Amino acid sequence: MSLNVEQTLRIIYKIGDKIEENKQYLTELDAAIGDGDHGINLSKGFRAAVEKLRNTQVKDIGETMKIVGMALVSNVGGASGPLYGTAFMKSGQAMIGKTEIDINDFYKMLYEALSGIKLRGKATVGEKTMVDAIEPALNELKNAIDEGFGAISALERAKNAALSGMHFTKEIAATKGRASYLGERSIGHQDAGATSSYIILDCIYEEVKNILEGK
Amino acid sequence: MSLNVEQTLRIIYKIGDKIEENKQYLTELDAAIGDGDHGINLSKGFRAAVEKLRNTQVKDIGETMKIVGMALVSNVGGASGPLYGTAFMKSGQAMIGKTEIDINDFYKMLYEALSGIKLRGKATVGEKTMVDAIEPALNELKNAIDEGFGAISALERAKNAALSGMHFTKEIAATKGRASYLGERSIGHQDAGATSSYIILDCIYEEVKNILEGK
Amino acid sequence: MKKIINNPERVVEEMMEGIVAAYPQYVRKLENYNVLVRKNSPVEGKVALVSGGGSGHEPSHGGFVGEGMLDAAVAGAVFTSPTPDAIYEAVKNVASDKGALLIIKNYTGDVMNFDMAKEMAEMDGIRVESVIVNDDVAVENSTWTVGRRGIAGTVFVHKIAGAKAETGAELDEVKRVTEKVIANVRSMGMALTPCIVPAAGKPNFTLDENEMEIGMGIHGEPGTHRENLKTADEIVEHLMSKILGDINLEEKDDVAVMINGLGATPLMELFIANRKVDEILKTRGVRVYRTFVGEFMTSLEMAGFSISILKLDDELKELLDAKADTPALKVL
Amino acid sequence: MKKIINNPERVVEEMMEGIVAAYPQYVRKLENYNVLVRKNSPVEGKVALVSGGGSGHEPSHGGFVGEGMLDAAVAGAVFTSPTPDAIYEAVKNVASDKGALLIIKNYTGDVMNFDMAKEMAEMDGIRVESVIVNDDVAVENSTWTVGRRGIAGTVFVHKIAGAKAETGAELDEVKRVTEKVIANVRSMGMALTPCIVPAAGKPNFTLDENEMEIGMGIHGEPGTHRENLKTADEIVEHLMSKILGDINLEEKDDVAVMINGLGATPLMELFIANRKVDEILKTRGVRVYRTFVGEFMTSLEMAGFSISILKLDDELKELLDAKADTPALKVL
Ligand SMILES: Nc1ncnc2c1ncn2[C@@H]1O[C@H](COP(=O)(O)OP(=O)(O)O)[C@@H](O)[C@H]1O
Ligand SMILES: Nc1ncnc2c1ncn2[C@@H]1O[C@H](COP(=O)(O)OP(=O)(O)O)[C@@H](O)[C@H]1O
Ligand SMILES: [Mg+2]
Ligand SMILES: [Mg+2]
Ligand SMILES: [Mg+2]
Ligand SMILES: [Mg+2]
Repeated sequence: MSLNVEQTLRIIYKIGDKIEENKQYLTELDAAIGDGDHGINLSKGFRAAVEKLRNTQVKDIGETMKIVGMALVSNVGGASGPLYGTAFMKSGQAMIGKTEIDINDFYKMLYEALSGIKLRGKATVGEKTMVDAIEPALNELKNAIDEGFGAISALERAKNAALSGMHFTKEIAATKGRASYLGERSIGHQDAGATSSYIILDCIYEEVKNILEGK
Repeated sequence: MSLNVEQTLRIIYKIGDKIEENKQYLTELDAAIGDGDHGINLSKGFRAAVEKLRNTQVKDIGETMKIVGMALVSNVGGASGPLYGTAFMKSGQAMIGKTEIDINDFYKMLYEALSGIKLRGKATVGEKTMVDAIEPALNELKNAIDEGFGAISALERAKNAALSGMHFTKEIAATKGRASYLGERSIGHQDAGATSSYIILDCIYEEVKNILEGK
Repeated sequence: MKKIINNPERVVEEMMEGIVAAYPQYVRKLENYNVLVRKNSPVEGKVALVSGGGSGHEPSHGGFVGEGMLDAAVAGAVFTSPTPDAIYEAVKNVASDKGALLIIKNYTGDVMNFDMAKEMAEMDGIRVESVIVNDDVAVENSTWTVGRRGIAGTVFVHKIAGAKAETGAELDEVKRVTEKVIANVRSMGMALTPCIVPAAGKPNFTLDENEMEIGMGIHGEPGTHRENLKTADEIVEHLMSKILGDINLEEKDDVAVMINGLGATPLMELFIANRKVDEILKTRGVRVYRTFVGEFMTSLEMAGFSISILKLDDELKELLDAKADTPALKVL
Repeated sequence: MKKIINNPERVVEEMMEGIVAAYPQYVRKLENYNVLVRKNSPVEGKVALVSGGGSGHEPSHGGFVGEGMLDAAVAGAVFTSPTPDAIYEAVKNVASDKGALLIIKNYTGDVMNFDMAKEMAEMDGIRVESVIVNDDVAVENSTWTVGRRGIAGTVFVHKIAGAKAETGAELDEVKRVTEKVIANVRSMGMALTPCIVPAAGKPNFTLDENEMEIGMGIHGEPGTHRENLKTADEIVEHLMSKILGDINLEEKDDVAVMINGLGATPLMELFIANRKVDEILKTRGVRVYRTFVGEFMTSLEMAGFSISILKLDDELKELLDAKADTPALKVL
């Protein structure tokens, strides 16, 4: 796999579309055990990110990601703003100067994203947050690469791991974020942030596949 | 007709009962075009008056009426408190020292009551207030006495005139009191104060009749 | 009826106890009467200001007892005028050698009860004058009715009359200034929801989910009309057109503005309304000298608000700026 | 949704305009940011206090910008933490040579956004410290969760930190006193009705006609439990038992009390609640030094209230009594 700047942009625009499509759904998930703004806030953030990108002549993939991160930080607010913002900014930092990335670069980016999220939010797996989707995806991506899988299959395994992680958030009680006030009463509800993380990872897989398959 | 202090007290207690019985009804009439407290307020006032009378060794009918008037003034509030309070106080003033009253005395009392109400409230007939019940009653009482009717018949004619006056308030728009804010929209609704005035006059007729008939 | 109360019959008494517990530095309560008076009353050499009315309009009027505003506030039952004996007791307790001024809102009940109290106090040799506030432009054709109602503009009357009295002015001087405020203030309100008088236990009127009542009175008296909910800007435009249609405001005139919440309307919405009020005034070249946004004269938990505009001259400006220290209104 | 607004997406911006129109003598707004700062900021020689959070809690926090309280208040979208760039901008604008103290309510979003802003300001060489307010005793077992929420007790934090900063104290001194207030304040609330976030257009939860939620958070976060509506005295007894179970109060201790309305609850009910709070404290021999009754940290038009109790020592008493002159809280 090799993605250039333009292809990276295409993926980000697509993520923006997906978030828009799922705005209501994410908001409803958040309403059940949080404050019902996750979809609204993310959509505001990605709209700002896309607008910014469309009006910027980006040099490299690092800069692209940092622009997205900063747009999210300054437009989302709440908990997910700093978290996703940090994730994109950190993954961008690791790609400064790069105009092409391969699957190993992507692994590095996801690794930096998760580290940023965990540093900022201090959550670990099992606390019913986006970490429950991203960390399994990262691990699975590593396994797949190590096992010699191609980029598309590796991404597919990663996003499937994210999906399982997302489903797993239903089974557990929240100990981080707003849902933690509900304690045991949060069990049975799927975490909104884990869901948006899965949506993003799934979208990346789909778009990379399309791109590599020449669609 | 001749009523002594004890019989006067009996009539007042009976008025208290009647107001209590009609509390809800009066309140509903007031709610439609006023603020829905006429029954509540009057009941509070008459309960206070009756309690005060039960704990006082009254000397004469003037004092009795003044006690009622003062209890109404200090316990009813709103528009009807000063109006009914003044009415009772004024009629009491005219009977100071009297331990027996006849139908001419009663006419004098009602005359003073109405004068007091009109002085205080500055309403005339046709403004959709208690004056619309009391003034016709007073006039009819005078006519009946002049025409030589006995006390019971005279009181009956008076309370029937009050009833017509009360019904008449349905036909007209309020230009005094809280209902006046509704203007034309108050037409079709019966005035609460005219209704309580009729209830009081009707009760007086019934009780005088009972007393004179030895019931 | 969802209310944080104990006994609907005792809400006023219990509220009084809660006010005195909260503000002992400002007020004391007269025994046996629902009357709050200034801690240090009577204030010698100062005309005493006495106001009051039915309860349910808090912070009116008890919240305005204190330095630079009222000397006594008399509280009736919810939405019911207080009785003359309580008003009389208030006057007796706070009147100084300079006498007392009664500030009455124009409702038949209030006017009659205060009038009787005035007569009682005068029989005691106390000098008493009274003024009647009638700022609500929703009620028209005053020659045919009892005239305009007194609503939130009354708070401006308390503020300025209080400041004047604090200067040691004589009763007729205080009355003159107070009447100037009354002549210069206009208000109008609107409601989105009714409220529930505790003793009644049910709403005093109903409005559909998309309906509002324009010109609503503070006891739920009907306004000028009902219509479907509009935007904040449209509502403000209508209320302002009624207010400005009734008071002569020219370019460079100074005004004080009050955006008064009726009980359940968030401050956020009051500020959104104020934004438009300010814009309308500025467009006309009228200068906004001071603005008050908050709850000053409420109707229990009614949703809605009123706008009051007070035209100012130099005398009124100075008095509006004078120090006031009361639980509900402070000017430093 | 019955609201006096124009466009649900623009409520915060329009509110900001309405606030600035109302209080030009107190605040100005930073261009492009929903940030209100003191008219005369930065105040040299004074630690700058910066707070903020989601909108919908008015008068928090913009109403507390002014002498003796905050230097800047950052407003996020309704019930959503503001973003780091806005907070950073606020700090940059108000920080003096003495630095800035961020007063953060303990919500994941607020903490993270303020933290990022702090890092950004520090990169500019600005001295910044932060404190986290967590007064809500409804949330327990803090080791397992994100800890207690910050609610109305935050207003005491603003007041006392502001008074300390006004003395010209150094940043660490101001921080020490602020942390003492946080350690000494406890709150708990309850709700009778939900509220509607304008952008959502529907209530954030539902309660039956006879139901209340005890321990409700100010964004409609669930409390400890739901039950049938009880009397004011019973509700207060429960809230006070939770509060007093968490803070050590002895005879002759002094406290400040805040009875905070959530938006739609009439002052009458708040005073009825205060009556019982006062009685409970006095029965224990605790002295009520000062009481605040009103709306300080609301949840739009939610009905309900919270109680905050702040334990005072001589230092805190003096700072509580110090002059404050802000739109929403004045101490003379
Ligand atoms: N400490 C944390 N670490 C990682 N993710 C978190 C943390 N706290 C919250 N989240 C995620 O953020 C999501 C909520 O985001 P959002 O609704 O935008 O913020 P808020 O709770 O401030 O309204 C949660 O569903 C959860 O996945
Ligand atoms: N000026 C007036 N003169 C005579 N009666 C009046 C006047 N104003 C009001 N009323 C009477 O008072 C009644 C209302 O009494 P009430 O409900 O107790 O007072 P309020 O209107 O203050 O609530 C009206 O129905 C009317 O009959
Ligand atoms: Mg959320
Ligand atoms: Mg009535
Ligand atoms: Mg009444
Ligand atoms: Mg949120």
